[in-house]
Amino acid sequence: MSTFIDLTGAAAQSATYGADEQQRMGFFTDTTLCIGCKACEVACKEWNELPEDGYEFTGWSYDNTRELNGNTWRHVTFVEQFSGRSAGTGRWLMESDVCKHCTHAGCLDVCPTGAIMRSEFGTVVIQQDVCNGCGYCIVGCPFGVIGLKEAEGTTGKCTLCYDRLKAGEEPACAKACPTDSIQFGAVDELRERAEKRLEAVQGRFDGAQLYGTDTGDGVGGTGSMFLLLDKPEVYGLPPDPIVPTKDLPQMWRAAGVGAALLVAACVAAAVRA
Amino acid sequence: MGTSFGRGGATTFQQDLQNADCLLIMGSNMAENHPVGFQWVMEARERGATIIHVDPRFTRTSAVADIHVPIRPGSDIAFLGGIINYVLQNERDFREYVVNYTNASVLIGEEYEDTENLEGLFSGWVKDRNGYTFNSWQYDGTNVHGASGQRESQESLAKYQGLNPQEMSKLEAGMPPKIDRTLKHPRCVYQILKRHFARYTPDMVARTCGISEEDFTKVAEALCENSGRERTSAMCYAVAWTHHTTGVQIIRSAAILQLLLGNIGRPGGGIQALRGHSSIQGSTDIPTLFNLLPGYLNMPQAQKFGPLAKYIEDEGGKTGYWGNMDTYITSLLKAWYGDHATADNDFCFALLPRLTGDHSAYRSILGMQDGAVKGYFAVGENLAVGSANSSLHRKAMANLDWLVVRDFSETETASFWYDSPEIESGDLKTEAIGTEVFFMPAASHTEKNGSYTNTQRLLQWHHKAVDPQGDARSELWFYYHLGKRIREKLGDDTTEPYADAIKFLTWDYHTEGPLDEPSADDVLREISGWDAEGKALNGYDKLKADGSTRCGCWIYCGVYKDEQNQAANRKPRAEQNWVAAEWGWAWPANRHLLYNRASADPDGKPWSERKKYVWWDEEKSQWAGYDTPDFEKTKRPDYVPPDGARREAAIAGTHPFIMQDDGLGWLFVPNGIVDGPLPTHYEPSESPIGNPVYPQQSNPGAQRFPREWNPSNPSPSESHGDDFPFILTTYRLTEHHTSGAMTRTVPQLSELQPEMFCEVSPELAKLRGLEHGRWATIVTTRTAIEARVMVTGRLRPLQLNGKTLHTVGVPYHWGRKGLVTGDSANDLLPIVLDPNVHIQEDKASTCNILPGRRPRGRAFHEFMEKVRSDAGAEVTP
Amino acid sequence: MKAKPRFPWPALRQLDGDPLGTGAAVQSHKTQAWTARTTDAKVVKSVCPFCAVGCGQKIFVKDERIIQIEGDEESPISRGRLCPKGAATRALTQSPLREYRVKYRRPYGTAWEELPLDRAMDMIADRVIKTRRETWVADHEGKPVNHVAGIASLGGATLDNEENYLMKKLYCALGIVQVENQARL
Amino acid sequence: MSTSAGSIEADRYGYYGRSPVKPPDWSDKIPTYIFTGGFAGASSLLAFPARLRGNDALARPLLYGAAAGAMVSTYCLIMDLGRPERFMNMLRVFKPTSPMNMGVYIFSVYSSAAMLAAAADATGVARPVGRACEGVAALVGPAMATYTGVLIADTAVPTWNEGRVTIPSLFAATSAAAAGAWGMLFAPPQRADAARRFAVFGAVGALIASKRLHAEVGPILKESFKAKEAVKLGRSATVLAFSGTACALLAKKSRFFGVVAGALLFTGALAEKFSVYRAGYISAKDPKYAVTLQRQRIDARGGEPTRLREPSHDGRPAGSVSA
Repeated sequence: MSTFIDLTGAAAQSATYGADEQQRMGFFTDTTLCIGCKACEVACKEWNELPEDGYEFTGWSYDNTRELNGNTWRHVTFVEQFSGRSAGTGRWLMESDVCKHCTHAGCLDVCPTGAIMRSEFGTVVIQQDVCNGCGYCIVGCPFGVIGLKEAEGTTGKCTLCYDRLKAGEEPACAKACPTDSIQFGAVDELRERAEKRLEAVQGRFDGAQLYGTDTGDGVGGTGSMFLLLDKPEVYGLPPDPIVPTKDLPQMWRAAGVGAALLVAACVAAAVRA
Repeated sequence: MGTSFGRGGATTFQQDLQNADCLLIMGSNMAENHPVGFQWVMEARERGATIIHVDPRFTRTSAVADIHVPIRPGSDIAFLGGIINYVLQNERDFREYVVNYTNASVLIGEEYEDTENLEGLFSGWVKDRNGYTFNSWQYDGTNVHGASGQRESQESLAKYQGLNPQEMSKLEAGMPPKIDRTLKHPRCVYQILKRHFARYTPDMVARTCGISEEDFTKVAEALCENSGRERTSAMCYAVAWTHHTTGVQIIRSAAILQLLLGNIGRPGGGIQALRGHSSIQGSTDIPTLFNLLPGYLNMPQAQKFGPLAKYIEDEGGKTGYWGNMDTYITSLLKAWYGDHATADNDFCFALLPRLTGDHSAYRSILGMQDGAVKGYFAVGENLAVGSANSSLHRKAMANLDWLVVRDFSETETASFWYDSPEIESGDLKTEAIGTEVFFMPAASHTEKNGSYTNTQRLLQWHHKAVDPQGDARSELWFYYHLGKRIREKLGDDTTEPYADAIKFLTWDYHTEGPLDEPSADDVLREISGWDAEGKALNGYDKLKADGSTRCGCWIYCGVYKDEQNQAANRKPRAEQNWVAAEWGWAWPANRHLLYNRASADPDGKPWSERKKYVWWDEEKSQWAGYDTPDFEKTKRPDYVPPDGARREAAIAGTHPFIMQDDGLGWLFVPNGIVDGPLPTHYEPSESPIGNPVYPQQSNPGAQRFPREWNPSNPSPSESHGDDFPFILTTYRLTEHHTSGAMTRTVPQLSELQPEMFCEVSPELAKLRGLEHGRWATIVTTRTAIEARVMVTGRLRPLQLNGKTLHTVGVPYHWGRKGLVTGDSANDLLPIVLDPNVHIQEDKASTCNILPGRRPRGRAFHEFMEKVRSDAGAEVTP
Repeated sequence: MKAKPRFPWPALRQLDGDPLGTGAAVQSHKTQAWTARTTDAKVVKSVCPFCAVGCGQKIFVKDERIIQIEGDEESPISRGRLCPKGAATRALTQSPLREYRVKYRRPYGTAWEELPLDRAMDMIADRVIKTRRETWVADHEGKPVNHVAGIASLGGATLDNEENYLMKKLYCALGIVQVENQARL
Repeated sequence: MSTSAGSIEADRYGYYGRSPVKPPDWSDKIPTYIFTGGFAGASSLLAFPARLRGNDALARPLLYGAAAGAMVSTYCLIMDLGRPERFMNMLRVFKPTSPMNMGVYIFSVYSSAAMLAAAADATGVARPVGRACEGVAALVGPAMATYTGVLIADTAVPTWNEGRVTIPSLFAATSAAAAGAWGMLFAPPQRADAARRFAVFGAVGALIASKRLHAEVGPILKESFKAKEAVKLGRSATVLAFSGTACALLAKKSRFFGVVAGALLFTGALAEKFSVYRAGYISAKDPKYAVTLQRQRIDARGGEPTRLREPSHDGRPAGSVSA
């Protein structure tokens, strides 16, 4: 089983590029620096030429985008924590969410067409010219990141600006971020930076914790890491994500059992007659 | 700021905020409205600075600040006055700085009487003229000229009211005659300040601002601890200080505090005015403002009609850089009238139109209402949404003969005649509106060359990327060709009044491209100026009063230095220090941190290694440092002006504020501010409470226009005073820009904030039965608007003297055009203005709020009639 | 991109070291050739048109059309960063609601009409001359004034310095004194 | 506080009632496919011994049923795509990690075989090929009936993922029930014994599997079957299975009961599959499932996340999975 897992990891997948393989790149989104301006959302839409997602007032604090989906690849969450707190202790948390570019990416594993690929940068990219919109990746993602692009009939999510990376540019969101809450870089280096940052802000911010930096977690760590100020679920993030294919062998075995039972039932039904 | 320091611009630059040890952001929601500038605040925070946000609402700025203090809208002076008092009572001022660089030691004349003695008024109040005379506020033994720096903010009203017709005589040799450097004399500014602010105790502040004493003390302590020789604190403000009837005085309070703490002219210090439009600083430097000529020269007044020499004498100083007024105005007139302007004809000075009073924007609109204004240009401005009491604006526009609207898309201003709340309610009828409307599509900044002056006085050139499409044209094109056409049409017709003013005008910029676009580069070169040989001038010290130099705006002189467009300088940041002198060009003379002589001690040495910036280099016998010194380069620190010294020669080597007559930072402003030499807390024009500090309720000098369509909400003392029990405050959101004309037309921004909403506390929601996500109607005597309800703990009810006060917050970005639409918050506001700068009070007025949507059509008209008659607010014409 | 020959069927390419079909093998030709659209575009240096922070912008132009606007990393003020409005600058200049033709509403009219630009300029010049003449104030309380009482203008804070300069200069020459902008709103 | 209570503050299950995982963006064509595909596969399987025994009266309806199921499946599978014209991209790669990719290969082989078999039988053309196809279809049929269980289990949808052991068997059982029911509907009762037994095995198996599934997913996710949108389907499935089984026991002689039983069991199987589908949808839509499940999981491990590989004893640190 471990061999199987190893083959589906980012390192093995990027290694398929041979000499073209690049350092694995990712994001570190430090919410202690986020001012909720949504520049990332707009810069992303501008670069990736994504349409608006509807003009609807949600009342979810200042979040009118609701979620990451096919046409929104950066999404700023707003969490107000005032009720039941004394004056001066209320908090307004903001976090720019994005595709996690998992080490073990559920969407990539389950994509039936090869539209989703691991790039030479270790990122996970949906090829729009290949995707047939089967929608399997939407449920294959343990973070609920992917959505359908209605107009195109394909699915969409952050590509970590694959085209920009190829041209030596940083992703549009990280470039635009006014306060450097979104940091772009090599994943290993970002992970280190995140650990250091957590150390530095302990005591300064209540509830500071890292998310996605643990390479042993259910997705093998993520390419997009976060410094959060509360439990992940508060920001709409899964507290314990697991790549669904973790248990794929078990599932196929179960299917084998089911098929065997079916054959047995058939034989029993036929033989007794 | 002009009155305190000498120039009407931010004293520092955004990148330098990173060097601050403490940052007070007040009157600004910087993270939301200047997010990219805010990176320097975050830099400072990460370097250990304390970030304080004082704001009625908990905003995205508060979310990342170390301390948030939710004061009551309109209580800013009480808060800052409290800190001033804290500094003075505890002697926490930077004494060496205060004694040497400010007018703390100057004695004021014996006639001066403070608000302490006159129940909230100063001496010199003339009741029947609603204004002050300045005589009693003067330095003992002389008068100082008030014409310092940002002249837009000065004198105007007092002048128009005829209260101070005679200019004060000028300070001799730059030195106030009577000073007490021990600061003990009861009539010295320091002691006057101490007495004036003694009333602003922590307890008084707490009761006036609705905050706790602890919060107040925390802020005061943080500022004091982080100021002095080794440390500096900076302040950032924006329109939430200016949008008050006491706007100028709020900024004055900040200036006083920063001078006392020794934070002006030093790295990591200063006051950063955060301006809201790409070139709002530029549009006051080269003013599209009624009372100014380029470079803060006053427009000539009819009352003071006379030859150029008289203008120069009236408007210029004898000492300081305003002493060179003759060179500034002469060069301007030469730039405008060219060879027609000669010494013999007073350089065509007589061709300039004269002012007869206040011709500010709201006056023009009232003039429109009265039928006096017949033609109107709205250029990149959407007054039908963006101006206070925009309903009055729309109704007034229906009285025009013609209206020209220049914008990217059809704004609410362009469409007022067929789509407006007034059309909907039947108050206006399309067929009955006689206004002829020209909508002229405008070119965007990507479609033209030109420069913007940003919030730190930095001119940056933007290059044209593509040609405008269709009929879209730049303003440069429009005004150039309009001028040409008018000239052609007039021909040699001499019956036209003042035809020479048009005919003599230098109006011959070369044009380029298929559209005949005038060269912006040409225009910039004229702004910067050239000498008798036609060579570009390198700085305003080269200007001459004999007519040999031409310069369209003296403070911009040198922006075309060495025949190069300096605004287009773009040396990458990595190749220079944080001041970045070779990126764009900062006025004046490419100085980035103003008054930076003050970053060194009186002897010219840095106050400390940590706060080193500009210092005296004895070896080279000149000032050196990281920035261009804001001082004569070779003037020694021990320079003492000789008797009879004039112009800059009259400024001592220890006086950093070179635009002032005396070279000092003014804690006390003896001349130039119409509503008092010191800031005083007055309640907003509409307030649900009585003034807790003085018997005088609101700013006595505020400009009020009680008339039809501009009624006031009754105040608590009047009958129906409880009809409007809540405080109304308006603001912007990151996702939109002002009236929304540039953002509600953009899908990617419209989706981020798609609907007009109002913010209320859970307590107010409960009190009024408002449900989160549903609708509410906000009512004033002007009108009522509807908005989605956002119930949020970010707003808190205030406790004042046992009374609970609620605030209703409304962003003002919506209107009836665009991809997303909604009611306009500005419809709710009255026109009531600061007397110095004629800016309206947007940030604190009163309102009522009801659950549900507003009535429609005729029912709405009747609803409002009832509101007004109930409130007794029917103002007959 | 390297010109290594590839099997046309990705499943066959999988045999070349990508057994699970999650990496190089599944790349389409389009993806292989995919790179930033700005790489061969002309770059024009600019400044953000929204607030007064003065962020540096780079405008990318291809075939006389703006294809992207983003921050200029060389700017000492903005360091390449932009806020949401600044990031939407291209969308602003290419807004679906942008107008490219003059629109004219005659007095008491109920609808917009078309009007050629040249004709509009001519009409506006006529209106200015007429109103100037009609509302000319020669003196006030015995002092010469020489200004126009009946024309006012609002605008400038979003314009270039050069434009403000021409506006102020022309208005002064015409005697129009009621000139204001957003700086005081 | 929840948003509905009139406050802005996010509720205790995460973010304004939004789940951290997304429910499928599929139309009902997909659960229909799961049903028709399984039905077809099991039919092909059942047809095979019938054919061997010369029971053409049972084999032929099953053969045609399977072909019809394959056709409906083809339609559902392709037309639910965002870009149906790109269906063939499913075959551009061979991805063992993608049950859908594997499934499409399975389905392609199966549906071709099933349709060819029926065509050959109906037209009499290339009969030996047809017979071979019948064999292939019977061989692949069980995979058709069960791989869809893997397909939905291999997702982040909590109820499906947690029910991964049982769902394939449940799908096998409901497929058997449907195939058997089909035989009862269209074969004469005296020739439909095998079908009847197959249907009863299936229905009873489904009842058992369903019970097991509820236990497997645990107490929280069990609630997803009781949510409004799923509960009626689940109850109907149970009632239909019971009554269908009862009828089937009476159907040995009675054509009437055979038809009734067939109809009940066929519908029951359909309802059972839709109930699993709906429960999964709900478990992904409502944040309480994913959040509570994961929070309990993580809390039970003392704050540690679930590991792809538990720390080994040879000293290799956890998470040394090639990251």
